[in-house]
Amino acid sequence: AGTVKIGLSAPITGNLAEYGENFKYSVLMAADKINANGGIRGRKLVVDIQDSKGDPKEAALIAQKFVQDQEILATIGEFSSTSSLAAAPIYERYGLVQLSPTASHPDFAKAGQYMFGIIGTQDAEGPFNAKYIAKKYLKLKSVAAIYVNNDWGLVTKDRFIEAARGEGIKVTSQQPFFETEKDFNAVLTKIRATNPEGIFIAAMYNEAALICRQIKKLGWNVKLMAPSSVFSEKLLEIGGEAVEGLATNTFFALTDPDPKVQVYINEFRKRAGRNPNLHAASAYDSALLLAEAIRKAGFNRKAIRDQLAQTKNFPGITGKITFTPVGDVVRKYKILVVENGQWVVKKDYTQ
Amino acid sequence: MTAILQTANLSKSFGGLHAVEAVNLEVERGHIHGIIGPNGAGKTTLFNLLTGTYTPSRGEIYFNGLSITRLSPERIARLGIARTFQNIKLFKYMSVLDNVKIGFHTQTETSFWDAFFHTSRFHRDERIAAQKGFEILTRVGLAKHADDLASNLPYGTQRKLEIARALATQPQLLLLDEPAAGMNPAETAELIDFIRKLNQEGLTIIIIEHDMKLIMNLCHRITVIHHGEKIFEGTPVEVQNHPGVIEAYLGKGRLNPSAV
Amino acid sequence: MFWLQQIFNGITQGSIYALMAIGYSIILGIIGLVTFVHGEVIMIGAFAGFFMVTFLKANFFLAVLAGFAASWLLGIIIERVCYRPFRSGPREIALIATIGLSILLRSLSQVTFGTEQKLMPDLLNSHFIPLGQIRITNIQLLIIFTVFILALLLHQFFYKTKTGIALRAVSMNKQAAALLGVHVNRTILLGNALGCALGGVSGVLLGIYYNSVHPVMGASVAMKAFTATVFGGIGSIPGAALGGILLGIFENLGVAIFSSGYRDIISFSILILILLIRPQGILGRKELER
Amino acid sequence: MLFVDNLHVHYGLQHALKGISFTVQPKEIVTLIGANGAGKTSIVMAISNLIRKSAGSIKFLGQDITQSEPSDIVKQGICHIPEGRLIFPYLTVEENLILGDFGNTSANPNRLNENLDQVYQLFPRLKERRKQNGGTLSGGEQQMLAIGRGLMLDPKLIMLDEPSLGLAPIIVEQIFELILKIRDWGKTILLIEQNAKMALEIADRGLVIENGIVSLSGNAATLANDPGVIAAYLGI
Amino acid sequence: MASFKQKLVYFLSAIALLMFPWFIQNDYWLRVAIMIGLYIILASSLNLINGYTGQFNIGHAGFYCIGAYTAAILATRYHFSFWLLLPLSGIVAALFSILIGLATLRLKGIYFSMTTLGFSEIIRLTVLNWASLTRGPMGIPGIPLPELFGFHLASNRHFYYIVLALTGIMLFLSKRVISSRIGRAWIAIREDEDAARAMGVETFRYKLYNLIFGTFWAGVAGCFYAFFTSFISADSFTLDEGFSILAMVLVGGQGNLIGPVIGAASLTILPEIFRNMAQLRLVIFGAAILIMIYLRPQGLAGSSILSQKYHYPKIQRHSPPKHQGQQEVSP
Ligand SMILES: Nc1ncnc2c1ncn2[C@@H]1O[C@H](COP(=O)(O)OP(=O)(O)OP(=O)(O)O)[C@@H](O)[C@H]1O
Ligand SMILES: Nc1ncnc2c1ncn2[C@@H]1O[C@H](COP(=O)(O)OP(=O)(O)OP(=O)(O)O)[C@@H](O)[C@H]1O
Ligand SMILES: [Mg+2]
Ligand SMILES: [Mg+2]
Repeated sequence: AGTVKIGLSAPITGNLAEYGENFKYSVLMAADKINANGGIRGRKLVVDIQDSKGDPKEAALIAQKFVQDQEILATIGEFSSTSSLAAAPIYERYGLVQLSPTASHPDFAKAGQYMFGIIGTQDAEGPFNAKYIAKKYLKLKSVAAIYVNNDWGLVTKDRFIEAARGEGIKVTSQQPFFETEKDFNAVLTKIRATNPEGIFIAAMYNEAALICRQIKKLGWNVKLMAPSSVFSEKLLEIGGEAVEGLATNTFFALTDPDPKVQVYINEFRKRAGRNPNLHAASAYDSALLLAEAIRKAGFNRKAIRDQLAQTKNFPGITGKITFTPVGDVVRKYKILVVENGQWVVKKDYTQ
Repeated sequence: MTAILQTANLSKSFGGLHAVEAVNLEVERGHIHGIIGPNGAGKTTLFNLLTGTYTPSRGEIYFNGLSITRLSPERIARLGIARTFQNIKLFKYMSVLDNVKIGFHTQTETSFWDAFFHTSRFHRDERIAAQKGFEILTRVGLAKHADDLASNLPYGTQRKLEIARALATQPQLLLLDEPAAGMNPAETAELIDFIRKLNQEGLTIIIIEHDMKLIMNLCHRITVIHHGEKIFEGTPVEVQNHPGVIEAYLGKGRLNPSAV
Repeated sequence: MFWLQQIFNGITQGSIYALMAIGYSIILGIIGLVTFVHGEVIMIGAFAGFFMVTFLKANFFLAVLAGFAASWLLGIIIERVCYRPFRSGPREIALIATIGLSILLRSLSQVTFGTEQKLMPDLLNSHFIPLGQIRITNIQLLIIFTVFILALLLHQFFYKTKTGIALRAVSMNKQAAALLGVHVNRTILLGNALGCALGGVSGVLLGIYYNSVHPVMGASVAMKAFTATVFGGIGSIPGAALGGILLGIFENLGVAIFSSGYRDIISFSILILILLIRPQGILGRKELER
Repeated sequence: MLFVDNLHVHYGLQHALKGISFTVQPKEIVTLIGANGAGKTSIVMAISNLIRKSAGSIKFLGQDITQSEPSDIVKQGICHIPEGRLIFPYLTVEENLILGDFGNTSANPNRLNENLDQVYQLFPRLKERRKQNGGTLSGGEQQMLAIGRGLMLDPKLIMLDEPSLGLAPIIVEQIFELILKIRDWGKTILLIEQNAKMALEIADRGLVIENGIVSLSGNAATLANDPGVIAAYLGI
Repeated sequence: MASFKQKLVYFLSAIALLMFPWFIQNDYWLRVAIMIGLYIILASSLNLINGYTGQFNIGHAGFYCIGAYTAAILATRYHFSFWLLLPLSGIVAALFSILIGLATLRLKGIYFSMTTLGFSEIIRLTVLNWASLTRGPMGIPGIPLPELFGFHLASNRHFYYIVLALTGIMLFLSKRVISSRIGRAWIAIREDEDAARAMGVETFRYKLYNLIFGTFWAGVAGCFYAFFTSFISADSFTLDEGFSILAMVLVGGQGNLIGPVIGAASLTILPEIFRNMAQLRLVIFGAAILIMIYLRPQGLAGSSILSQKYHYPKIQRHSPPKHQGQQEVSP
């Protein structure tokens, strides 16, 4: 009884391959699960995976390929906001859903009716980080920010800084760095000279771990906080002792007692040989969401989009998902802290 | 007769080495002027100074009475001094004809605009370059090689091509740096005739050469350079009988029958 | 104080650049062209050190040795694949071969080593050595020391030993060297392997200093190696070392004065300025005009 | 001691050597003369295995060296002083000379210094310029350096490709004297010269190369009196 | 003058190229074709510089970037039209090249390459840092569609014809320049700069002209790219982008006009063909580059002249010492 095809556009090779891989495992897992339960309306779900190398130009080309292929009913991707945005005009023009598990750029979902993002935008995360983590949990009076100089890092930092100022926290310094950098000594020495109580690290887990290590090596005792992107086993592994006490937020936790979350975590570990992180979980939910929308709307691109836009309280492993009119999700965050080398959810501070 | 080229106190040093030291040279229009001297005497350096490849440490150079002392090589070439190089410097991967066509660079003026739209100026320039280029090749006997790659020519022929290319710039003064090097006596004899013919057509020539037969046969006057300094100047006969020159340069002639 | 600390950070970072640049400079000299595969050489060296440490529980010196050996071998492969077949042709061909091999090696190691960043254990139990008011770790000192010794040894090698002179001769004129009895193929192989091996060592040091190795770590650092080499002057080992250290210092001062965003802008601008004043790099030889 | 048999060389489509055969006996001076582009340089290059041979074989002292590495050929005792000298421009004069020792297989531990002294004696000019970069020497000085460098090897056979090219008459004279002196030391010499007259004067035998074949060969004195040779190569 | 047979070939390929969008009813392949066109312009313009004057520019992406940002900024903020911006972006890129050229054209070999590389990075990083002008890392979205007589050019077909026309014009003009006095001067500079000067060629001026002409087209390509994708960010103008343009030139064969065309086409299509190889895609792509140069070292379309250069035997005859010393170290 035929197949249902969705596209996945992600950096499978190139510098961002590490992130694309998470997408791939999760989406394929979701497809297997759906197919094990009889597929969608009796049809088997297949995923067409295309590698963008993390290059916006290729993301656009893949978009063209997907929209061209009439069998593809909806797509998941891209990893970075830049690539997602570069592909957006094509998806919009041809009317095909692009659901990004990770693009948190506030402009992304606004780029068109067919653009959806489920990671939650920095418009919501920034204030949470400022109010609950910086002010209430860490009780910071002053904070500095170090951020990766890409669209995501910039927005994340900006939203946080705005909100922190609103909370009456003094911002002592804001310093960018580039994705390929490994040596943060100079920046950190500079930030340190401004003497903040805490530092907000807007970076992916790899770089965040290195930054924490170098902070530690400087012999600097500063309170560490970061956006949800750092939530990963890798951070603990690479950061070691240096990330102890680092506070962040999440809406997905490995310790979540929900059985479907645990099933997912176990299955992911079996396939990938490591624990899933937020990106992976988010990609899994994206696939389930699309499957659900297709099940309800039938095999029509436009209908799928309309159905997706009406999603309300979809029970994902990352929490309940409801799209705003623009196509974003407002997330419910919990505070997450590294304690004794483990990620620990701080119940007391849950919003 | 007037001097076409004059130098006053021309000097060039490299670090501590005085390669050319206070040379006063005067070359008459219409002459073939020889420059000889032991290896490392500074002859090539002198040429490099005259053509602007090196800037002098001291001294002045006048061409047709005008100072050209600090001009760039291309300006000097435009004023009418052409040269060949001791180490052949052809445009290796261009055809023989194209090598000569470059020589017409100064006489043509095709701009981007002309090239884009193939204006009449473009056609005129191309015609000049092709026709005259071919004429020159015919004159030096290279016409049959016109489409060959310059680097595929035998050594001696490459030297001829260098001269042809220099002639294409329509110079008043031609500087030849060891044109006969690597040629056998028969070929050298041919070269002598050719140079003489050029001179008879009105071209002034300065020539550096170690082949005494060529020098003595051709030159009106000869300047002898040693350790960067001019040690003697005179007619071929005077030079051959000057004891200092014999000692520093010509040798006893025992094993050297090619010296006349 | 703040400045001193920044300068010192710069020197440490610069020493690693210096080591990479020395290797790069040897290759540039002997092969006579820019190589694009050096980043992968550095990366493979780093991974060799990493595997040595994680699987065989080796110590620092064994890790460095492993990096040296692995990249040495890779150097031999590179020479066979990218340089030897094209030696008689225009050099751009070899250059494109290095681009191809670089893409191949980088993605192949992503496939085999995994795409994620790996933790390089803290081998040396890093700790501070107080030095007046600035903070220096033992690793920083060790790196500076290693690089210094290597630079010295290499200088001796190139100017005082026959093999060293032969390497320089081959880099100038392969035919003439062959006519004198120098085994050109072997010498080129040796030079390339040596340059690569130094790259491998710097890879291990990078890994230890930053505690991480990654299949895509090479590209950006290789650019630094290239920059430092040109900066210091092609064909000069002390130049490459100096170029690397100055580059490190400029970068750190650039961050200190402006911001991290301007780090490379500052260092590239200084590089271009210096080339305008000294077109042959700081210690580079002036081209003969003959 | 050297046997060249039926040597063929192609440059692309051009058939530059078309079956060259000759021998060189110990301690003789053999000269190759011929017009520009006749193929003289190609012959010695082929012997040194610096260019690919399409056919033919080369034996030296009974050993087949047709396919040996250039560096091994040198170690057998063949020294090739190339046309155009090929000095290492950025090595000092002395370093250039030291490199000449590379192919020297003698076991004498002092040979390097001894040979250096010998070369400096022969060319005091080089001693003066020991520390100067080879590339900054004048043409004549470079030729001296190239010959000196070759002698460092203490070779059995020396192949000189146009050693007088671009040299002052007095130096040419010296170089020819030198060639005789080198022969007197017991070396064998294969000499390529444009200056056929002088070459035939000092040589024992001569070969005339024309368009890639040996058109004439024989006793040097006989060749020097051959009317064809006189007309073509000796000038008027 | 082209022979009749050549003319026929030109004519037929022109027809084929014009009809292409009708044969291929697939917008994806049409987009690939557009990307090929874009890269042909980029690779050919780089080839003008590297292949014809022998300067080794490895930072071409910088000029491409300038063109794209000029177009994007002027179109989104000041509503300049596409047709005006095409030449304007080229001119701005060329102005920058004058700046670079005046400063660095006297540098030789690798040193020149290094400054182009540095320049390319300086441009990209400036774009990232100068947020008030370029929106920094956020990129510039919403670049409007080009208009022609009040009609929006939206479809890939329209862009196909635009890029086809641009490529055609570019190659045509290049060919004309190359086969004129100017082109000969360029080649002479590539072959031997000293000799060129001795022939009265103002080498500095002609190298500058060359750089201006080459980078102008990189700017034009940037403008086209900006309008075509309607969103640009600094990510598209990395050093790697510059290297891959370089790879196209070299794989195709430099120093002739058709080489980069073939290089750009094959290096754009190959990764598309390998799409299904998942993680191995780049491994195979790297291997493919190696194989291509093993099979055709002088480039896929290496000209006869360059192939002779390649088959040149081991010794360069009669090359003077200077050259052995100098040329050894060049990129
Ligand atoms: N660029 C340079 N740097 C240093 N020394 C140089 C340079 N050019 C030439 N010299 C030195 O200047 C002296 C004169 O050299 P030049 O080439 O002018 O000699 P020449 O008279 O042409 O000799 P030959 O007849 O052998 O060609 C030589 O000793 C040479 O070493
Ligand atoms: N690298 C090359 N490529 C193509 N043809 C070549 C090459 N080298 C030599 N030839 C050709 O081979 C022929 C023989 O050249 P060769 O150099 O052996 O002559 P030669 O007798 O040494 O001449 P010369 O007196 O000029 O040194 C010539 O016609 C020459 O053009
Ligand atoms: Mg000279
Ligand atoms: Mg010869």
